[in-house]
Amino acid sequence: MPYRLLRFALSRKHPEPRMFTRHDSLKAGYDVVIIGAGGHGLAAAYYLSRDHGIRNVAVLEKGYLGGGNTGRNTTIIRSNYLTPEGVRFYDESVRLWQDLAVDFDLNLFYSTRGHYTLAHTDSAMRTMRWRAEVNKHFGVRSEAVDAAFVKRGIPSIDMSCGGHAPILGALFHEPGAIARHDAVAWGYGRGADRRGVEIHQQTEVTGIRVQGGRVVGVDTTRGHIATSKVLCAVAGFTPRILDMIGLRTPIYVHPLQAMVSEPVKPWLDPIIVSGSLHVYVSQTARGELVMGASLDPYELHSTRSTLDFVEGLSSHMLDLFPFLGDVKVNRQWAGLADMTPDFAPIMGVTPLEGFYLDAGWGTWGFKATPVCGKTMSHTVATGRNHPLIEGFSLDRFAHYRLTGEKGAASVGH
Amino acid sequence: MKIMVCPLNGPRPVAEFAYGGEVRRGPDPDTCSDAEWSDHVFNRSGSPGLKYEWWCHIASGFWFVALRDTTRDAVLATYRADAVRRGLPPAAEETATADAVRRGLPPAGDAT
Amino acid sequence: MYRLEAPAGDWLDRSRPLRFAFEGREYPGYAGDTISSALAAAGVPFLARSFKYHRPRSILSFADHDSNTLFQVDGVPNVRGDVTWLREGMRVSAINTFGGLAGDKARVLDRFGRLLPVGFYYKAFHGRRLFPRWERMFRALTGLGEVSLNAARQATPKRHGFCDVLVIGAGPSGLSAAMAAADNGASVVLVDEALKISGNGAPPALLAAVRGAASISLRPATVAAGYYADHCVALASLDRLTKMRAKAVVFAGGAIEQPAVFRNNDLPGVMLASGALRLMERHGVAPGRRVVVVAANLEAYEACARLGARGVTVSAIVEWRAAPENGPAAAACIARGIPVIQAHAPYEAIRGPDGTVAGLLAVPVNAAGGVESGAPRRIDCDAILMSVGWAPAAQLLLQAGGRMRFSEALQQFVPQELPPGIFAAGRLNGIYDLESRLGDGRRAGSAAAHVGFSAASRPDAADEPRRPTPPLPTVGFDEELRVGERRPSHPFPIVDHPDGKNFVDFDEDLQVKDLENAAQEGFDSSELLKRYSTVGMGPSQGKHSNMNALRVLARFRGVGVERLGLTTARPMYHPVPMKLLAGRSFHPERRTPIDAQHAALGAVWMPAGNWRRPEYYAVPGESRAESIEAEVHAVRSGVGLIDVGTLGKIEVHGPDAGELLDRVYAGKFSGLKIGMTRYGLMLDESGVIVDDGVIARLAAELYYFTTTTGGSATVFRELLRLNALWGLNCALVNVTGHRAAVNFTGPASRDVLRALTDVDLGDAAFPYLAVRCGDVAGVPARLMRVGFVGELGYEIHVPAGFGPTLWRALYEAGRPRGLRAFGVEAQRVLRLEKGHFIVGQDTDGLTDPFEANAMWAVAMQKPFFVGQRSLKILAARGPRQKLVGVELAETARLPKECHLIIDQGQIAGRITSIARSRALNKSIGLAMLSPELAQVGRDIQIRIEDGGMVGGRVAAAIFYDPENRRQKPGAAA
Amino acid sequence: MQNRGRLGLKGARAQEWLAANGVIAPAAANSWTLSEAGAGTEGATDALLVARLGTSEFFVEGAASAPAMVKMSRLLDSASPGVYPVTREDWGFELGGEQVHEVLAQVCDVNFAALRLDAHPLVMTLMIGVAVLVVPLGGLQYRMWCDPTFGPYLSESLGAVVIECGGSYTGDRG
Repeated sequence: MPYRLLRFALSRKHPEPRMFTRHDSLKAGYDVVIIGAGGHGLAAAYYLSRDHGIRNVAVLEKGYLGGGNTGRNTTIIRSNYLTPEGVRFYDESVRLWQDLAVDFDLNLFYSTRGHYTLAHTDSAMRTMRWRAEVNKHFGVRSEAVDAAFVKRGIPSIDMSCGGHAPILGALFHEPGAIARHDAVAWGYGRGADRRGVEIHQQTEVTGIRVQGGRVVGVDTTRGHIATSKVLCAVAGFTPRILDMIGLRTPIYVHPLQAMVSEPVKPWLDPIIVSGSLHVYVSQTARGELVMGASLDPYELHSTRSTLDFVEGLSSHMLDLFPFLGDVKVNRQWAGLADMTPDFAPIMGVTPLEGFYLDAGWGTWGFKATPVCGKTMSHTVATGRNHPLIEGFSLDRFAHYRLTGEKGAASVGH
Repeated sequence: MKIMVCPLNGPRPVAEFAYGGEVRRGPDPDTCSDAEWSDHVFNRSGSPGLKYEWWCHIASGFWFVALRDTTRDAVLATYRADAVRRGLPPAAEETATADAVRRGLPPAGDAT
Repeated sequence: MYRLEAPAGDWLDRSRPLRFAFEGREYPGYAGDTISSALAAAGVPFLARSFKYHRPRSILSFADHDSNTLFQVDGVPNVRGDVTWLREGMRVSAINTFGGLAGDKARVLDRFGRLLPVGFYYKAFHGRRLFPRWERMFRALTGLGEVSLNAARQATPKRHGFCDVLVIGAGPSGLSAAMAAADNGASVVLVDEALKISGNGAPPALLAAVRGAASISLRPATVAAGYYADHCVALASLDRLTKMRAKAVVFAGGAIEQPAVFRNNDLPGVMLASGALRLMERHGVAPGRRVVVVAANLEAYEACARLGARGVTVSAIVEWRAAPENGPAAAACIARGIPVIQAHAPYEAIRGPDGTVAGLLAVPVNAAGGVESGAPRRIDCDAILMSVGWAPAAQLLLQAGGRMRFSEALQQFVPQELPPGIFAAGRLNGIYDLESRLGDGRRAGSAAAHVGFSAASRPDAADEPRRPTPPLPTVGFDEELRVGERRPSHPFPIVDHPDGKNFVDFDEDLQVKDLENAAQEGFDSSELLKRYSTVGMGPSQGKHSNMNALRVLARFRGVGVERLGLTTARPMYHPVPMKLLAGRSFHPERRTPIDAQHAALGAVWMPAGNWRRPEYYAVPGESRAESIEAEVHAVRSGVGLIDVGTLGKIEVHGPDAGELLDRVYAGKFSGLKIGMTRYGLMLDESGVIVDDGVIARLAAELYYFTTTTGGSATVFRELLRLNALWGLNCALVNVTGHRAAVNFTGPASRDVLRALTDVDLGDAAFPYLAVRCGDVAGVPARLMRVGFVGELGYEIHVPAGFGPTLWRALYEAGRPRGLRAFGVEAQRVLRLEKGHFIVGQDTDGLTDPFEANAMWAVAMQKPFFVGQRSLKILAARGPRQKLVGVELAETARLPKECHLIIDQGQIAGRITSIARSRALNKSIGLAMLSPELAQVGRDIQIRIEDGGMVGGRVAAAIFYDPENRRQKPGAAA
Repeated sequence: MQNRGRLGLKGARAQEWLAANGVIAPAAANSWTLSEAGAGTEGATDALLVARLGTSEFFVEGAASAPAMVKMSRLLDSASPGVYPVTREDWGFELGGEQVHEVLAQVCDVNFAALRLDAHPLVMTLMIGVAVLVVPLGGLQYRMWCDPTFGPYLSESLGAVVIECGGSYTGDRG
């Protein structure tokens, strides 16, 4: 047992201070207002206050801290993307992830488990090779591996998938990891809070005031705030905010569902993804299997659960792991995903001066949390896009310069 | 599972249907600017609300239009496809309802 | 705990003794026992270790509502012992122990409790180097049961079900609701999670009537696991899942008894009174010989009466309240001489030498319910039954969109607003006395019977636009009527203790101070508290912990419970095995009409969507590469035959057929001569290539065309949509599955074919790219003279039923000329030699016709086609990549598809197709290359797996027969 | 159902064309009739089953030898404007008996038991992932068709369910 735990034993009173100060009222103005107290918004606040000395910041959250997609995703972290801009960006994120717990002095259970993206067809195998080659070019540890390698790595898997979709090989991504998602928001929140950032929960933005083509303020359910810089980090709800300033984007919203099993003794070490079977699964430190599939098939702005989701996902899980029939599904849930036409985010400056966007996160926003905080805080502080996010700017669509991640489209969350 | 009512086949689970996205009218390609066109091609009205959408009953290949509240996942009305050409009423519940009641639905015309 | 003499135990069949093993030791039981009841009867002191501290645990709810009684049974993890029938020879063991239940090494953790407060694991172990080591330890400690990795796949008969009214819960209100619904002409399904329906105190006559009613299907051992849209409820029984679609649903799931929170309230022997009664009355197991009842409601006294009736003595009642109801039940207890210690709260359960409860310390409480500083009284006992309050089983109601509010009078959440077709009855509604529950059930049942599906789902109503029916008024019972004299739930059944171990959540080992500490750290909303402390996240999903946790949080915040609200309720109500959810798991597979012939020829299959196609045909004595090469050679030198039946095949009829094709394909087809074919390229609105195929004009108003295998369904569906949108005068028919198709190709193909058809195959009569109709081998066929593989050849399409006949005839006729059936691999090589790209392999999700050098297939001058406007923009933007041919000098190391082309250390492109060409005696490929490098003759470097570089040269994309001589008149072997 | 001939047609004037060939098509969309037009030497078994798919498409099945079938198949290829032939090589099944609704409940989410048979409904739906055409003949008897390339999968899968429900499966009957 580490000594630091002794303090709990030695003090009758719980020795931990509040992680987040409660603020009874909003100030009249802030240098920066961040909409959304999820991982991304809080990370931006954290780096703004830590690296850019901007501490007069308000983070506004209509629900509770980390209650959106940060608390609803399946916590997979990887950088095995297809395009140079994607690989560089996510690789930086993975690098940041690895020191985060120490930065925060908070255990995020960041656990490097290795990540297999299974290929069941030769065309999928081709895509895996493509991703592996691009990854290696940028120094990211990924390999296109054959069936024998997969079997060695996951001995319990049914290589024939019930005879329906034999596994030909995979993209093996060694740095693939999982983390305790809620703790990420708490860590960034606490860090920002300690540096003077105000986090206001139960505070919904109702309007954004614009004068002479630039942002001048934000209206909320708790009153008006003057500010010249607004960062919108509300994946799943982005269009609702953009409607307030009449900014059009390609973002559309579909639900993404997931489910979790009862805890069982750990038997699955790596993270498994199958594009053809629409499955991704990992086993948490609590022993639960966290499972996800592909997006819901149509637009919806509600986090209701569906039965056909758990039916289909269970069926495909048993194709991969036939012995799980008696393992029980404990809970299912859903989040709302900002989707874009090229499966890449939309980040940075916008036509409206002082309004910055961190959106279009599809189903892969969690893994980008640290690098988004880094790059968006830089962008907000300087008013110019951080080099790492150049490829993700909103104007790429008007210029028909979409990113190539579309090629890697599968459920590789 | 969610029930979708097909004007041809009646009520069926939504899994029997393919979603075709929002009914959108683009600018005139011959006269519009590049900017207007790329806006049409890529941008979407992503906010929740009442939307006219294309839906296809897979087994019969029958396309129709549904007016759906994308917040509650509630289908308020369905129309045969040629209603799109005849001009759909503004996607507000009241007008849609009133209008469709007045017109009744377009006569049967097998979209397939 | 011990077994009562016969006849006690309504469910037991004492004539059928069973034996089973627990933790390696044999025990007796009876048919009609559950695992838990048999263990309890056998006097096994404790059954499990807790999740975090590994404290000994035993039965709490005896209702599958807590995780104290999860077992490993015959290799199956996390089996719910309370509700699993005992079977002869069952091998049962405790879960999550280290060295067995008794000697569990991890029990030491209980002593370190103070070191391990809420969220302790966030506070340490995260040194970058240290974490992996700690993690290994954590992963060893976590989890419950063990999965047996060799268990076989089990398919279950999942089904759909339909009824007018679904009633969930077969207690008094549920039974009367079902009866009332049936009396009103509804077909009713009544489910209850209990293994047997015993009525839970309902009049026997009612139960009998329900059993006798023809229109009521009564289903015990069936869990309503989740509510889904439009009244679809997942019903999980032992062997199957039923997806029940009801027109109305009555929730009568009752209330879940809540524990009192005091030090050591988790000791074996401390139980919920309702659980003890179930155990006693159903299985003849007495909770103890000296029972103390902790009381805060009338049910406590009713429980004493029922215990007495079975000869179990209650040695004392510790009554929390100063002024309890004076009902007949209370009077009866006093009459029987049971001492009632009023205004006392349980302070601590005393642990006996065997680890089970040996006594209770009770402390006086003041009127406000606060603990007085008086000396605690010790009462010796071997069982403590808690009867202090209830929480509604409202999870499904909430999933259905019902809204609850907290009733101060009841100290319970009650329905406030219910969606259409949703009803609540009985204790879930806050109604506790029997007569009112029966009445409430009747009310809900008859109301439910009168709900049809809303107009929304009547087919004949499809044409009327529909409005959502407004929510029904809230439940028709006013507060006082609901409650009457009763106060079923204590407002704060929680007693602090300096040494803690007063558990709020038994699944997660959470004590009062854990929740207070979490709140103090800032997690002071119900959702944040749940996420930080994990309260309610265990296998029982907070059924016993959420309510008390809310009370603790409310006290901490100094607000009322109503201010906090419930956390979101999600399926499953009880966890459901994946085998039930998966059911039979069907996987649709398609077979071309000629599938059997391929199998007979030794086809090695590869998946293509849900089709299977021959990758190549294995010939004894040949390697894969040799077979493929031989197949290629046959086509180049003689004749080959391939099944192309997986291609999409579509007909478009009518005056506007050509117009439709002009709009959906980039080329021009309205002007296509009858009897001719033309390659067609399909773009999306953004100008990206999405599909291609060959369009044949069979008559003035009839076109027949193919799509890619993968695109057939989506392309056809999109054409239907566009046709519906544009309202052109033409009709589309998808004949993909109704027609067989083969490509019969090679220099000898024409000679061979002549013998089989009366169609004039002469160049004049049947030129390249022409289409003809006629009989082939006596089969009505469409013949298209195409050149995909670069040889003289005919694509022959016939009605599916004739596929095998056609194949056999062509195969036999071709043999003398060296015919081989060829597969997908050979075809890839052949078309690559010809420089034909494959959509989706040589192009990606962003490739436009400029980049693919396919502008020859685009008729920009047409008034309109899908993607045209974007092409104008793309022309100005210029290509971002170019599809080029590549030749490799070296033959030793052949790069693979998707290996990268590197220029000055940067990624400059990738190989999209590659093969060794015997015909050309070199390695050739296609590549997507950055435009500045895309000049014929330019040297390029390709990086292969091992990082080594292979040199290549950009070449014209057509490698084989660039002048297309093979298709010119006179060309033939 | 080897001995059965099938043909399909669609288009604005398809119904007229059928009438001109002595076949009375059902009036309502998604319904079916038995037309005596086919009645020949073998009597009523020769009756043509005429199904109306949607509004303007028709599917006809009858004994391959039925004069009307022979005649129509010949004429259809050279059909008049507004009448478009549809190749029908469907895989056909018959499903019937006490347990038929149990079997259907396991493979399809349409509540067949609740259909109003007097209206002669025709159901186009998905059955274990495959588009099917279902005609309830009444008396717990169903006839259905699917794309022939899905035939082997559908008949084998249904066969397995039928057998588990205590029925018998007579193999492929495309």
